[in-house]
Amino acid sequence: MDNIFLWIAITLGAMVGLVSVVGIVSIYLERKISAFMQDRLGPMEVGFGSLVNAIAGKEVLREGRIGLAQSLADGLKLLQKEDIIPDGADKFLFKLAPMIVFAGTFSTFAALPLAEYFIPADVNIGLFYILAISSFGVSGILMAGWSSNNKWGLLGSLRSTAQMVSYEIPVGVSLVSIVMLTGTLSMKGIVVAQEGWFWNWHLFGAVGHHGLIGFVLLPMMVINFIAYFIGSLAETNRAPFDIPEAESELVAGYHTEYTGMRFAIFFLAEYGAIFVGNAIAVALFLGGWYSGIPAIDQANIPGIAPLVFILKTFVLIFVVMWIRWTLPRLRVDQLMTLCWKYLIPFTLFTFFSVAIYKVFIV
Amino acid sequence: MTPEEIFNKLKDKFGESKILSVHNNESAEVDICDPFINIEPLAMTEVAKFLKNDSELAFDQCCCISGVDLGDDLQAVYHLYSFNQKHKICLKATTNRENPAIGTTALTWGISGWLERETYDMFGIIFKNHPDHRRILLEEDWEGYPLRKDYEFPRYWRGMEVTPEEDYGTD
Amino acid sequence: MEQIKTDLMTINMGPQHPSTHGVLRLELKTDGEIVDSCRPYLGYLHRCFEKHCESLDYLKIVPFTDRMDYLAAMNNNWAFALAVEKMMGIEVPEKCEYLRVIVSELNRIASHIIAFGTFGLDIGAFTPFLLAFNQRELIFDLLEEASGARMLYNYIWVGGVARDVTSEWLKKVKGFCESYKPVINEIDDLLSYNKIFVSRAANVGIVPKDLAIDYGFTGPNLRGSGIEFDLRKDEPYSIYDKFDFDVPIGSGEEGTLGDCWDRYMCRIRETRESIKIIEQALEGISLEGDIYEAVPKNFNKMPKGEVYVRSETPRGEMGIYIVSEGGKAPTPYRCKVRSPAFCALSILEKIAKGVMISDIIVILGSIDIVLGEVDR
Amino acid sequence: MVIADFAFILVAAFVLICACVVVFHNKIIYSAFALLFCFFGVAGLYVFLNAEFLAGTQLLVYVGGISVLILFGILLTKNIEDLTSKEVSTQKIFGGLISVTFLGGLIYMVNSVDWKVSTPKPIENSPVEIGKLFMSDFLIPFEIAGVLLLVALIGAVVIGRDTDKDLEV
Repeated sequence: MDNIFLWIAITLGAMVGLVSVVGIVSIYLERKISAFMQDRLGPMEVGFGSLVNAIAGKEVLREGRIGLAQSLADGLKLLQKEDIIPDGADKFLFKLAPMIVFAGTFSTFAALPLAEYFIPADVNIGLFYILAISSFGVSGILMAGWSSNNKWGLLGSLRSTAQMVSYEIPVGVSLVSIVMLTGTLSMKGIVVAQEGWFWNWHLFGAVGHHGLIGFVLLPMMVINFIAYFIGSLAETNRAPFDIPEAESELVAGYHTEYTGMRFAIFFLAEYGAIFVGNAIAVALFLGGWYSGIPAIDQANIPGIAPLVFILKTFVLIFVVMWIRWTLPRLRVDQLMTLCWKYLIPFTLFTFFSVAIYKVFIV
Repeated sequence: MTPEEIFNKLKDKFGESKILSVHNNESAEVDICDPFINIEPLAMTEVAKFLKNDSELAFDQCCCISGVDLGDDLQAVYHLYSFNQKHKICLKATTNRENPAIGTTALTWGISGWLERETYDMFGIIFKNHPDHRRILLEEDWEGYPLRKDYEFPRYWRGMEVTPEEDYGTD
Repeated sequence: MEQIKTDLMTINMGPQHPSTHGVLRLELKTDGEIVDSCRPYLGYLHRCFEKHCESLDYLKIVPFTDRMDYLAAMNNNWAFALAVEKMMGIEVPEKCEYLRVIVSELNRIASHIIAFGTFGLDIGAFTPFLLAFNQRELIFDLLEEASGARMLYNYIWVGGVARDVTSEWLKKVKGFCESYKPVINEIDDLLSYNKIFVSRAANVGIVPKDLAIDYGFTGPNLRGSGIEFDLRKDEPYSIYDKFDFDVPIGSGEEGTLGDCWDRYMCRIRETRESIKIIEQALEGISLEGDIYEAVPKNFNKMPKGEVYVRSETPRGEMGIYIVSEGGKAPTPYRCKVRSPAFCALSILEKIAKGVMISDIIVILGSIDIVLGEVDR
Repeated sequence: MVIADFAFILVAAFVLICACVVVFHNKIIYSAFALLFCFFGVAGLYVFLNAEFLAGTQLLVYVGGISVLILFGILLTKNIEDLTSKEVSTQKIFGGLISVTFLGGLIYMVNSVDWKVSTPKPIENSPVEIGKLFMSDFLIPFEIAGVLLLVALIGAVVIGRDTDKDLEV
């Protein structure tokens, strides 16, 4: 019994660590990447040394000239900020909302297959679990928007919910194609099916399952991957689908009234959700922890599998940021048009194609 | 068209009681002045409509409406321009200080709505039949009309001190 | 089928809102995301410019005009200077005219950079905004070298300009012209023809020709509606008749004539024309001569009378109406400013019905208001 | 097994509390959110029944879909801050009597039925089994449910088009 509690504690601790590290690294990357794209410098002052000095009350020197500790310092700053709850807000729900949003993201980390023996909870319906639990966070966003008693917040949360509920469909359907191909909902099972050379990845069709004939599915899978990627951008409220928090329209959407640590938790949840969204794409389409070259996977270098997985995820996260700093924002009706008139028909088409392939060709 | 032609055309249409006089550089008592036509204030509405709709005049844009405090009287100065005919004219409507009223042109030119509101805000000239006659730059409950020459800046407004004591009454 | 009845929601946009470009308050009545009516409330930045003018010397008003349209201070200075010069019949030395053209066209570019940069920002494109701002910094460096200030210049005086420039400065301006051209092409690639951007800006906030004239649109807004009218071309003041440049007008090439995209594109194209003018002015200018030659020592010779002078600022036609009592009074009896942004903003009430909340922001961005000038 | 029992009691208590809030809370928005958590807890109960797939479906459909739609509807009504359910609970005594009678009946039924206890055999791949059942034994109910949803979908589209102009298109 002690063992179970210990195991739970360790797992939870590791997950909290992973979420925080992912959040901090993503925020740092976002700043640096946007800075380089926009001909700016980004954070340049706060290094770890100067952060330690600042906390210890010593003289702060300009060390660490690439600003590595900037996100950490920002976190500390947000912790110290005044925690404001608006007068007309519903205090209980206002406090509850960030926790629910964070819980929705945090729980999904449990089923991420970082490596073959490094999955916090390898449930046999892993993929389904992630999809289901991430829909829980939507209610937190609604709660935040309503309880802050701010019309911009309410509008933001309504937009956000409509968007997430709609985009769950193309995301779900595009993932079902993969499930149909592999015949399992287990994240581990799906990744294992892509072992070997990189052309076994689901992005390139079903070569890993059925040999050369699997290439027939290449266009379907590419469409699926793009649909999933766009859908996950929308589900995580990222540009060009960041209309729920469109700062030029809704001030900050559902977290307009939040300050300090509560705001930081929303932020962390958002970056966590981005990581999860792209991690699913990596696991399902891009071979998960397999590097794509059998020799490397079989060399048994310790830690290489999670590293490969996280690297691939961050490559996708880079693309997400690249898109954010390049494209303008869609309008809310255009967003719905994109979902219902383009993504859903396309994913349904690929879904049927895969079904036909599965029944008649193989 | 020259100001005289416009003046004659207007006079033919509305009569001398409404179109009072025309001034140009030569006939003016001042050193420098754009040509302008004096209009009876309450006739502004119909004159404006005619100026816009007549095909020869076709003054389709009202550039500017400025109020002027003449001492005994208040005046609204209209600068009009025609994109069609590429000519311009200045109209002046003078009204008394106690009961300032001018016919609105807001139904003729869209922009007049706001320009007249501004003139009302600053000079207290009432524009008859204006569809949305409110203050525009100042608060709705502001007292007095600041651009009149006899305006005194208030010491307090809604309990807030808006003029420091040392400045009050000195200038 | 029986109509489903819905209530309207009132939303206050502003005075503190990221996209009202200052302190403007819009009272929106919306049915969900669809705007039913929009009522602007102005005056948060009202600083009694016209009242102050009545107690200030003509030369002392010039720095006040900086603060109206703080994004195009040079053009405002010039507008006021033109009015007083016309009143006093001052002939400005040719060198000063050239300098005025150069600095105000530079300022026009800087102002348009803000206009289309923040317009992109309103739609969510952050990067083009910052790329354009790099160029604005270069312009600021140039104008700082000429006038000593970065934003509020007080440079164009009645009868002349405040400081002389060097030939090095002219070379730097030339260098800027060269560096600006590729940047505007880049912004075209990144923003103007971007599919999402076009879908957000085209067919939104359509202002047809007659409505544009009726609601006092001037400058790029008017030209965006397809009317070829530019005071620099149609009523040339100063030495604008010496220059060869085009007047870009909206054509509805991505949507309908007079939509937000047309107004945006007019500004982009206008900066190219400004570069053309600057390059011609750089060739024509000679650095010999005194810049203070025509600056009046005092205003005792001010005639009695009134003038209304229009000039083309980046936001449109700025009209200055001055009434003077004559020589004994060194201050204007009345000074009225016809503010282009004030007039253009009045159309918002008219075209806001039926658009979405996001479109209100796009429309507001496309008519390019500066609240300092709207409220004065 | 103690931990599992303990966890079961926790989850069950959570569901009961949430259900009580749904019924008794004055503010309708609280009731709606409590309903959401109630669904969430029920999903947890499914997990104890070894029905993970059903739990996931419960989350996806009820928590992510239906409760959110209910919330949506409530949030879009006017003056929701003042909206209470007080005015509808007028017949407290009568309603209470019905509830108590119903509860008594349930308790009697639970005690009187001779429950068969069987050891559950864990199903290795429940989605596959469920899918097979859908496509064989329960095909007709499954299809009928599908048709019903399609009808509802079309109905929603018809209601959603509010103007006559749209109908002509």
